[in-house]
Amino acid sequence: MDKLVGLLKGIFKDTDGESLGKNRLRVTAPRGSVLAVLDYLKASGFYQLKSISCVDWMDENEFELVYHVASMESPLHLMVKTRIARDNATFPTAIPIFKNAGIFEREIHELFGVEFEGNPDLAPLFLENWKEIPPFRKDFNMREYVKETYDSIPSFEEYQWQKEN
Amino acid sequence: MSLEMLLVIAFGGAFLTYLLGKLSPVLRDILAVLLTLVILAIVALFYGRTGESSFMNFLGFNLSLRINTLSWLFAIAVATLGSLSTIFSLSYMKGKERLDFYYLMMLIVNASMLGIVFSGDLISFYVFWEIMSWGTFLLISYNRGPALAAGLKYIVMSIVGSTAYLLGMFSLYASYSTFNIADIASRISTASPGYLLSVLVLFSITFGIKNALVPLHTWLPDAHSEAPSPFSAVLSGILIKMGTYGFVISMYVLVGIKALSHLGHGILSFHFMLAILAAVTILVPTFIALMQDDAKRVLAWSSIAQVGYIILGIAIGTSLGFAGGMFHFLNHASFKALLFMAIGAVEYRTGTRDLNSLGGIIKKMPFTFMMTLIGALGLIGFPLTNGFVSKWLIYKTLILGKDPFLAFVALFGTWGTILYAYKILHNIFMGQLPEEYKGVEEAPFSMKFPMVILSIIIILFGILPGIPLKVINVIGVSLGFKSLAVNIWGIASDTGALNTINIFSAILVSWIVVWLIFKAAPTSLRVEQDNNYAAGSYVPTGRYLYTANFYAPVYRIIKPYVIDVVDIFYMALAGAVRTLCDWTRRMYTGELGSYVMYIMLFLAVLITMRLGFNIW
Amino acid sequence: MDRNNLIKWLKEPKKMGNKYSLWAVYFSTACGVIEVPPVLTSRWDAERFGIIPVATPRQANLFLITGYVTTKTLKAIIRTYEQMAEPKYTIGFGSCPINGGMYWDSYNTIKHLDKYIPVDGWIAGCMPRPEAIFIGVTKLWGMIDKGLATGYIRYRENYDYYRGNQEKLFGSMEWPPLYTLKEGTNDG
Amino acid sequence: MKLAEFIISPILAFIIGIFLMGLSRRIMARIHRRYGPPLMQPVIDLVKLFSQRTVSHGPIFDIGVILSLAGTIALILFIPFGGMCPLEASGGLLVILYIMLFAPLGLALSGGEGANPNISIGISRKFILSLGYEVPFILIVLAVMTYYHTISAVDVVKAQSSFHWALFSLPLFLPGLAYILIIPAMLGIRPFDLASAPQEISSGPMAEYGGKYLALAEIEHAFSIFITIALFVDMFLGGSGNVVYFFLKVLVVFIIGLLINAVFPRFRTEQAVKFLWKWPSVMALAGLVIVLAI
Repeated sequence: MDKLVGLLKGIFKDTDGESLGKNRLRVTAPRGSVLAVLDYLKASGFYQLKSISCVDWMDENEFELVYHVASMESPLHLMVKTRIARDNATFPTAIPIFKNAGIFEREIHELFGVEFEGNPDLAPLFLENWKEIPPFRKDFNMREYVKETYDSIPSFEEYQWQKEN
Repeated sequence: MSLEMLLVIAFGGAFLTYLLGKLSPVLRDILAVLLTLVILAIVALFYGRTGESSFMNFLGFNLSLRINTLSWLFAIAVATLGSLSTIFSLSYMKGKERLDFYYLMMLIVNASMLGIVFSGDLISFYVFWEIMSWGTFLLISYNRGPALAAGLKYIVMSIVGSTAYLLGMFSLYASYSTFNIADIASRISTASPGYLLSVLVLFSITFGIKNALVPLHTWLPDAHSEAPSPFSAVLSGILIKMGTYGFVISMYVLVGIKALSHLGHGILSFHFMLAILAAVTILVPTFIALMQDDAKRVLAWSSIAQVGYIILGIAIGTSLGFAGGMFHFLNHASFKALLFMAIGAVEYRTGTRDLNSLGGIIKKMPFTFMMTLIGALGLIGFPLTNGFVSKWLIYKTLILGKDPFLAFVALFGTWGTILYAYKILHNIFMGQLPEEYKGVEEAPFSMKFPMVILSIIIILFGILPGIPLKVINVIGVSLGFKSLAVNIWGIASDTGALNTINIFSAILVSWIVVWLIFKAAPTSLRVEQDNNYAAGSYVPTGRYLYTANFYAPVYRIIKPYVIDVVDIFYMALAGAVRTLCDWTRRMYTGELGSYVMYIMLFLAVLITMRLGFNIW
Repeated sequence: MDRNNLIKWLKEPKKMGNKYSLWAVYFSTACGVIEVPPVLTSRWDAERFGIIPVATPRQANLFLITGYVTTKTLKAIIRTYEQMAEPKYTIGFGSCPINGGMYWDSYNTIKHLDKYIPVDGWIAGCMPRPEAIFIGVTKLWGMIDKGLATGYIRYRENYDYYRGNQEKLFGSMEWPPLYTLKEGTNDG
Repeated sequence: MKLAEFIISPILAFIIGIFLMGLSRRIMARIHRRYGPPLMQPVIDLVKLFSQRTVSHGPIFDIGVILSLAGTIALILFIPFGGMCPLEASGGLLVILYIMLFAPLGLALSGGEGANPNISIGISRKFILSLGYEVPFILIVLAVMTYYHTISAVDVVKAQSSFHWALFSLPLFLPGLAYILIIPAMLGIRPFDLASAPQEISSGPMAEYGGKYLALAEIEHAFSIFITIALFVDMFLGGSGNVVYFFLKVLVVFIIGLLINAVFPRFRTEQAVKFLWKWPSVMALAGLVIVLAI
């Protein structure tokens, strides 16, 4: 584990690794070298991209993208983390390295609004007729939205009452 | 009106049409239709006439024309289909090139078919036969491109057949020193069975090729699918039946039923072998047809299979079987022509006949659908269509003749027929209408009219089969078969009678009962095709279609077994011949020196042989 | 149960037929679907009351919505409901379709199913036990008997209300209206 | 008297078919250790279905389903049934073979207009399955017709009078067994319910049916249960001159078929066809060969 961290540190500048207990490893990389790190990890046996997740650090005005990488052969679970700017968030796509990255990126695009450059299909996945800011951003006011969208629709009784008057 | 006049009108009119076409296309169309209608009327008036007249003395041979009920039956089919397909051509061929030539060839082929059925001797039969073959060749290759290859395949096989015919004809002449069919027939009963067999085999090759009997069928699928649709209707409907006519002439008129029954016995007899060939012709092409994706190719293979039924009925040689075979020839002429025309109409409107890309056309062409449905039902042999009666006759004679295996093949072939007939119906007309066919219109009147006539024939003969069966019974009796107890509604007999009126009324009454129940229930709401169950999701119109590979599981099962081995063999043979010829051609180098060398070598060989082996 | 009451059969065959032959299409939206198979199979055997699961909404007359409904599934639910043959009955199953349940403030879960399609009966609980389904069905029988299970008529007569609510949520709908809309539709 | 047969025999057939449908659900439930629906349940379902207001996809959608049921009702008139055979002299078993086509073809046409891929797949499977079971079925019918040297069903029944049942004669024993094997395939029930598999293709040809369409299809199914088994009884168990006696024979055969039906899972299409072309066909073929040899 430490050897891998050392290797990564040696190859990529500003990359940091930290063990999070047994078999879990966190690699922090700057924006520019994430894809290179993923590429390197894939070449060294971590060929499975399990998921991509995103964290909204609103106070620091940053998104954190987390790539979960694993291998069938080793028990190691890697998280490659990077921070990107929150305003007009863009990030290059990981499809050239991991083909299955597309669907994760699509989801993050829908829920956080991160634009993945080079992903051919960023159409909405879960949401219907969405007009607000992406719902997983911390500045999205859920209660307000629910009140506006769902609670504003009159119930049948209200409708009948309105019709009668 | 004499027969000579009829043929003069038919041939002369054809050339007149060609010449008129140079003046005005409209007049040409009118004349072509009128001509075929006049011929139809004349032939219809010939009903019941018998007679023979010589019309020409050619190199000392007396050429004659002859009419009896048998030739009348074929002639009326030729004339009907000829006029209907000419009418169908009017809009189908509109705007295509070389139309004068097309009409000329159509009319010539029709005229020559009339000539074949009316000819009273083998020479005029041969002449008309060749006119027909070459006319057909020109028409098949009308579209050029792959059609030319198909036509070439056809004409090569035809020439093989003609050669066999010539051999048979001259051998008959050598024995009886006459070409007249009736004269030969009266004298042939004394001939030895071996001689008869050889003549019959030679004729069977000729007529088998024209009739597309396995293993002589390989020209047909290409030719039928490449020819223009109206001509496909003629080709499949009546032209290949000239082979059937030939079989009847050679088996029952020339040789005669008595002599035929002495040709071998049991399984090794001539007609049993022919029946087995016919059974193979039913079985294999049916399943090849199932696997085709081109509508006309399906129909082409289906033609081969249906011809199998006709030959099976005729070959088995009982009066029931003969009636069934002859009736099936009439029926096949009607429903296959109808199907080819309907497919032609669809192709005319949509521009394609690929079963995998069409769908839902019923919403735009309901009339054509009804016609295709009737044609397909006839093809299946659905009760109340004419195909049912003829197939019933054939099955019955096979079962009662203790040939259950042939009956099994015939019945099983019918089930294969259901599958591909439904495939045509479903993949063209049913399912969702794709976006690109939204603007398709119904077929024009000149296409509808012939289809209506043919569908009326199918239904009429299905409900009242006695009409044609009576004529066929007369033919059968004149050829020496036992007379059948024909009624207007079918056949009466002690081992299971047929009564189409009963079937018709039973189905009609139960239809009315069910329809009343249906009407009594709440009226249903008519919905558009996109209002369809799709597990809750909405699928845009035309995007929810399943036609490709329609019978995929059965394809997977039968694919390894159903291969057109014969065609592969012929193509390999043709390839081998071509290689051989190519190789031979290398000798012709074009240099004087090598030719001189060949001469010297040849001389050297001669001298060596003379000296070394002392041969001469 | 008055299933063997011959006089009633002769009097009101339609009502009795609809009562004792509820063919269910159950919409497996969430956890509630776990409760349905035991009801339909050997343990609770709903077939003895004439309830069988069917494959398509065309054949069904009972619509079980088992669990929370997101906007995306709502579209499918409306589609399925509109494709069912009339008369048709809807049962909302579990607390989520009633008022959102534990998803009361979710951004993507609709809170009140009956604003979009008419619901004839509710089975409350998170999750209700299979027995509760039978109680619900018995209640539905009572409603059919008294002529109160008229959700489909409500849907037809107030189609502009329901369609308006649906369009408020989805923007424009892909498929045309099932019934003709009356004038003054509140199209969102 | 003859006229009465035309009315009585379809009605009796309907009652027996509906009863057998209810019975099959009941017996199936008992095998599953369930209580099961009442025997009247199919009737209740029919009452409900006829009262429903459903959708239509076009004229052929209606005509097809009517044609399917009308053909089946007409078929009843050709089958000797408890001393009745209203249309005995109208083509015999060959006509029966052909009129059996009405039902699948009508359903297929109707479903085709329904324009649903599930329907198309279902129809395709149904036709493939019919291609599968027709091989043994034709062989069986041919064996019977060849053995009794007639194509009339009434004559076949007559030839078996006074307990000369074909099933227990040497040549027709194997074809009889083969017929029992193909009964589920002819009825489209398990293990051959691949055409209307509700879990895979949303009940196949019936996917767009609701209300009266489904009701007609159910009635058709009830009739075809009766017809399939009545044919067996006529061809192999000597038919009967008595309706009650005939019904008892039908019941016995039906319950045997049902026990097969209740415990088997579903075949895949190719497996079904291969099975049908293997065991029942070989048995029927052997029977036919024996018949020819005798």
